[in-house]
Amino acid sequence: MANQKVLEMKNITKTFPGVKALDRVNFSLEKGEVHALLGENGAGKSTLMKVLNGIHERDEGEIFVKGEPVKFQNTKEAQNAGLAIIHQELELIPYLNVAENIFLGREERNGVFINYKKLYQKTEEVLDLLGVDIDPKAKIKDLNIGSQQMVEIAKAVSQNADILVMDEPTSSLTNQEIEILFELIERLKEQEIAIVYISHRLEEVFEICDRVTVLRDGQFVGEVKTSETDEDELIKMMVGRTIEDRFPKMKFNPGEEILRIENLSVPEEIENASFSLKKGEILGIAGLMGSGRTELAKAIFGVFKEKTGQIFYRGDQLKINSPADAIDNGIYYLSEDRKEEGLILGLSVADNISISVLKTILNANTFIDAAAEKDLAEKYIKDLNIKTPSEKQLVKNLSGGNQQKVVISKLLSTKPEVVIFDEPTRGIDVGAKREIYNLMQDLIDEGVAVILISSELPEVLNLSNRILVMHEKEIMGELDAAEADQEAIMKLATGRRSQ
Amino acid sequence: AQDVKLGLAVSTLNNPFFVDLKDGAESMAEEMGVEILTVDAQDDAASQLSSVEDLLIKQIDVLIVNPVDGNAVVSAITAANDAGVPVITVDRGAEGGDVVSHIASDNVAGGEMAGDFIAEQLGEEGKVVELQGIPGTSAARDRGEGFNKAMDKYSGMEVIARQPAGFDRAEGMTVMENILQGNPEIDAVFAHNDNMALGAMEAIAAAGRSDEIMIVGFDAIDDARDAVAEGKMAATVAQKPDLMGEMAVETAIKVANGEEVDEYTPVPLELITE
Amino acid sequence: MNNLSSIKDKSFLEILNRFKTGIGLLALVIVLSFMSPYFLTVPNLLNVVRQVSIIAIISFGMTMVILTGGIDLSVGSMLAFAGAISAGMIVNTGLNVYLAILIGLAAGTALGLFNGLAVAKAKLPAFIVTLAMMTVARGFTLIYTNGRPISGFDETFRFFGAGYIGAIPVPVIIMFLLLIVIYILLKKTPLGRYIYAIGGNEKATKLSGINTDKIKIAVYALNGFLAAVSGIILTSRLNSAQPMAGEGYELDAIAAVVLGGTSLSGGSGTVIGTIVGALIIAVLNNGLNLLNVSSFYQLVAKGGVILLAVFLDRKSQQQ
Amino acid sequence: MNNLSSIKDKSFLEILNRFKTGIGLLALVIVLSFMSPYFLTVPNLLNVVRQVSIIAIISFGMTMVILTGGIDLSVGSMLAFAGAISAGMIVNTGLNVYLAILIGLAAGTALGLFNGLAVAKAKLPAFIVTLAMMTVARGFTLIYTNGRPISGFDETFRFFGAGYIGAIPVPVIIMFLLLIVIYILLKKTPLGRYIYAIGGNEKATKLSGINTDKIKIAVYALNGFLAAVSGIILTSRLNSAQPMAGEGYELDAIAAVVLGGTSLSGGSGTVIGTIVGALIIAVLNNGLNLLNVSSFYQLVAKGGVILLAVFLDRKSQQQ
Ligand SMILES: Nc1ncnc2c1ncn2[C@@H]1O[C@H](COP(=O)(O)OP(=O)(O)OP(=O)(O)O)[C@@H](O)[C@H]1O
Ligand SMILES: Nc1ncnc2c1ncn2[C@@H]1O[C@H](COP(=O)(O)OP(=O)(O)OP(=O)(O)O)[C@@H](O)[C@H]1O
Ligand SMILES: [Mg+2]
Ligand SMILES: [Mg+2]
Repeated sequence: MANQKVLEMKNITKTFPGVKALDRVNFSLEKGEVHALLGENGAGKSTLMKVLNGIHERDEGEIFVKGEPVKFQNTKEAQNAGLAIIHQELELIPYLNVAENIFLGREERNGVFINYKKLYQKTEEVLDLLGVDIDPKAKIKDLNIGSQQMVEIAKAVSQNADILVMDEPTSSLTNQEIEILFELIERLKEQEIAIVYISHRLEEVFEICDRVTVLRDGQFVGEVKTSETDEDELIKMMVGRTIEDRFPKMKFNPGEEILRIENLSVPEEIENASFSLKKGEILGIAGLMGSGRTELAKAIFGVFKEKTGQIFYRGDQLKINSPADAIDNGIYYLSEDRKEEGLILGLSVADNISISVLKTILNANTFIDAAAEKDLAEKYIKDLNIKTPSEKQLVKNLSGGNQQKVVISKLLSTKPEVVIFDEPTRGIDVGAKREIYNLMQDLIDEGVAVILISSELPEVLNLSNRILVMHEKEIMGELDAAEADQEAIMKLATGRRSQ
Repeated sequence: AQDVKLGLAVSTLNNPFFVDLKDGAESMAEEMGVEILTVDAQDDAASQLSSVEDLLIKQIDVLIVNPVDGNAVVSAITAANDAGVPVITVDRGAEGGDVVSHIASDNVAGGEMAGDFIAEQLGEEGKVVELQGIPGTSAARDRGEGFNKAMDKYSGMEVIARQPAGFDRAEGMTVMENILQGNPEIDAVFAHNDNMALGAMEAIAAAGRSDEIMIVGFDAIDDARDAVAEGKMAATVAQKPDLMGEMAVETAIKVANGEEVDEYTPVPLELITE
Repeated sequence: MNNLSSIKDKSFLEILNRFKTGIGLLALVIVLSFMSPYFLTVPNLLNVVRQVSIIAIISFGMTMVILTGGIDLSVGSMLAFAGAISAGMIVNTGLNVYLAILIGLAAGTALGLFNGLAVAKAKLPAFIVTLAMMTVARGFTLIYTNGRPISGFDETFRFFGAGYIGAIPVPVIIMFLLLIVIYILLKKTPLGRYIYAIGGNEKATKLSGINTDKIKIAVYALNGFLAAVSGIILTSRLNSAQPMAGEGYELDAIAAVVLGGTSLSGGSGTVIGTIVGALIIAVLNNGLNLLNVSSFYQLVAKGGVILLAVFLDRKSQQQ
Repeated sequence: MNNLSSIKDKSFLEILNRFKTGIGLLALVIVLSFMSPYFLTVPNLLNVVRQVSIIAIISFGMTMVILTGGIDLSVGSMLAFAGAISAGMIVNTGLNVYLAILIGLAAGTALGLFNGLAVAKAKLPAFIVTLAMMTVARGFTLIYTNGRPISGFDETFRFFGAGYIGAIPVPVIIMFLLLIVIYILLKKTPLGRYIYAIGGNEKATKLSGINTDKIKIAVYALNGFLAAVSGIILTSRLNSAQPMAGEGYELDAIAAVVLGGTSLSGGSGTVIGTIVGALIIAVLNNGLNLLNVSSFYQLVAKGGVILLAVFLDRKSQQQ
């Protein structure tokens, strides 16, 4: 089965206004292989795959699918040629249900009608294959982002394509779900399906990929076999330098208590949550998907109207009725869903970064100080290494990872005292992850208190000094990070209470 | 009458009445060999002012205006006065400005004429429905005023429902259908225009109450004349819009040639009953 | 989390919600029943459904257009145009009634098709395209009729607007048939799903390999067709094609759609909601007439009640 | 990738695009200049800008409302209401002119405020809320005026609509001042930025700590205020408060906004675009009158040209 090229892309060039996203890139894919496509945020990975699928038109270059030269004008043509893609930014229809989304455009028919019985049956089959428990009749808008990602995966898998592109499929999944996905990938490989796998999690690459192609700044850097390389080499290819450890050794310096939650409940979301948070510490919150971590954070942030219990802030009871109240008091929440809750996609990078602090950069108390706003944006573009042609670029034109950095910049610009990070490194490259970890260190050094919600257990374990574990809307227990391990967390996360 | 250029500003052409007025004016202009520029305000006073301004830019010799509203038109007339263009008003009068001649029939009198006719036919005793035009328009106001003036004269006459139906045939039908549901006893309907009357006529016919209820309209459009001739409607008040248009153009040409004209030329009203 | 009990709760709530969509209408009906003895009678109720049919048929098409995230301001003008064309064919040209109706329907569909092409292919904003069509089609109608009504039809033609089958007025029957067809179209066919999908996320729909342009074109054309159906019924009912017929109906139709719970940004809503919305407007007009509310106060009452109805509906849906 | 030359290309293109927003207007002006000798004259151009001022002022407010993702159908009625109140205060009550104007402005603002509260706080759809306000405010106006125009003002009041400062009509000056204020508001102040943000993504804006409700309320209230300004100018210009004034202006205003490139779903657009849009409509009306196109054909021409203008604009912007 080796050496049968199902896909070959040669000298692909693609320019967007102000950005050369791809510069003479080569890529090839063999039957039955899983081929990783790596690179920093904005390196051009998604663009290359969009060119392949006929979503973007290439400026130059050639594409051969199974030896035939192709130029797909739209996704339909690509689909017909046996290509399927899992999009990095979820592309689902909010008001249609899971089954309708998965088979959109490929419905089972009964004459002119949709054969719903068969549609649901086939949906069950695909979902079973993925081993997930999602109701085929649930509307997408009612699913959390992890489940939405599974639907997106199911949608691509159900096409029975020969070439399957997975653009960061695991960024919103839990470990458990990732395992299921990997088993599936193994099975697909056996069926001689070729897979392009894009991810920022290098350990995944080593677990399932055969070969790796690395891009940097839109250019082809190299192609290696996974068996003949290691993490350090890949990182070097990606970022052009070596990065020491994945996780920095965090230095905690817990000071006085800044935030205390007592018996916080939100109907149907959170039950009786209590904990306390000190300045200069990082409190990790672990739990399975749907355990209520996001809801707990949002409850503190003033998103829910109905809630009971108390929040004490700097020793006094504080009423937080809206995000504005929270932010005014120095509490900021970074949403896990950057597209829906983080960014204003149609506005520029600068507009997004400054929105929470506009009132502090005024001239004559009335007008936005354009120079100050530009400085602010440029500071974070530099500090966080955001890849954008200028601060005026619209956020919707940035790569996924760089969009995430914009949201983080917005948060930092408010100089908060309590920061709640919800999946902060989702879709972020190794280099940038390290930058964010360093940034957390800087924050706690300045006495900021940090809450870290993450589905990547190593992240929670390595970065926090204390860990709360949630299960079914409740806090099950607290662990000392130094003594905890994945097993201890999983025990609590699956509902076995600590003594 | 060489090289005379007339401007005609009509209130609306969405109503056959004013289409007749325009047609009368235009055919007379053609007959007399003068140029006439017509603009339509679509029943918007501000739009009428703008279009009169546009006409003045084109250096017309006389302005014939059929005001959307008697008060609001004063600005347009003043603008014409300032440009040295004499003004003639048709159908509706103006409350100010220099107007050399006014050609019209009286809407209030027409409403009264219809009311008197109904009272007479019913022996000064009966229950009447009034279908009103678009609230706030001068035609609705004046015709309603005249009609109610007539009703007040007879102690036996009772207006049991007054409802707006937008000068529109479909709405006239709908509103009449609803009124029929709520009023088992109706002797006559007066509508502020024929369109509503004709709509009401269809509703009444569909309800099988044509024999009990007499219908009187206003404007004497072709459909209404036919209905009267067939006995489906009792009467309609004719204002002879085409005649008004013709007379306006005749007068305008006289003005342009420096001849004397009458300050007010009444166009007789006529109640068409068969 | 996705356990069964929560799913059951979910769908129970949904059923409750669906029931609640009509709560504004229900409240209105109850209040009017107390206020006027004539309101809750069979003849009056038949009267109301007959009156609602014209606007309802347009608003079915409008529902689909709005579901795709579009809008159509030209329905009233397309209605008048189709009515005038059919009437002209019968009265002036002496054409066979059924042929004349077909030509009227084709005329409406053609105008709608043009809207669709301009929106989908030329990528112009639907608001502007249909606003332009609103004036253009009105202009065509006025030119064709020379601003005068066309009247005088035989019984064959009058059947569609003024006839009965049993005790039921023909327009009501046509409306119900169309309601069922469009309900099924939206719920059970791929086209229907794509209409929702486009309004929900057009990009994603396109990425799923669906020819979104074709669907949008079909929806606008269908809307033109439905406006034409309405126009022909109205012409038949009035026994006259009015050049200014249907003026302002676009607002009534959009109001019916939005009152019925369809979001103006597209992607969610039902045609059942729309008929409820159309009924609210029709019942309100009927009630105000029955109560003989005077003209100026009628406007205030109408606005106030519509606001109240939508308020009740939305409140009850937030459980 | 981040090289300088590409950035320069970008902003050059942007400038070109900004220039191109007026290409439809430009084309129209050029064509009309050739077709009518009266068109490109100073009196006529002054005439056009004076005519545009009423709609333009409303459409500035409408731009803001639409930028937040809303809509306001009640502008025409609010305009009439404010005009009538001011006129009534002067003529019937004999109040000081400036005080009367203030009361009129307050009345318009209050109606707008109600719209804002219903949209932001009660979370009702803007379309329905403002449709209701459209009929309610019209009803109020008719009740207040008893359906009759209010006339007879002194020179002080007439100055605002019919006066001149130098050679420039006062309404034009007011329009330009408001244009500048709103341009700056949208471009340079936090409120302006929040208006765009809400239209772009309301949820994200709220989570960024912004009180989105307050901003929406402010925008609708401001819109009511601007409608009132327009209403007072119109009343002064016509020397009469018309109870039916401003009917249908909502469509003209929305058309100006959309022609000017603002998206009806909110989040992007400019008030400069809006004035260009309003000018396209005004120039078109003026040109058709100057060319003496007959009334029915005018409708066809108007629709056709608007379609063409927006087509040219969008094409040129797709470079
Ligand atoms: N539609 C667009 N318009 C303008 N620029 C774009 C567009 N799409 C992508 N780009 C730019 O092209 C470059 C490559 O983006 P791409 O999304 O391919 O990155 P990526 O490698 O997938 O990054 P990530 O890991 O963050 O997803 C980036 O600089 C991005 O800003
Ligand atoms: N808009 C919504 N409507 C109905 N249910 C929702 C909605 N959003 C989330 N949920 C449900 O609420 C529950 C908790 O949400 P969520 O998954 O965000 O919690 P979490 O603990 O933060 O998990 P994670 O962050 O790992 O995804 C889930 O069952 C989810 O399906
Ligand atoms: Mg990417
Ligand atoms: Mg979460």
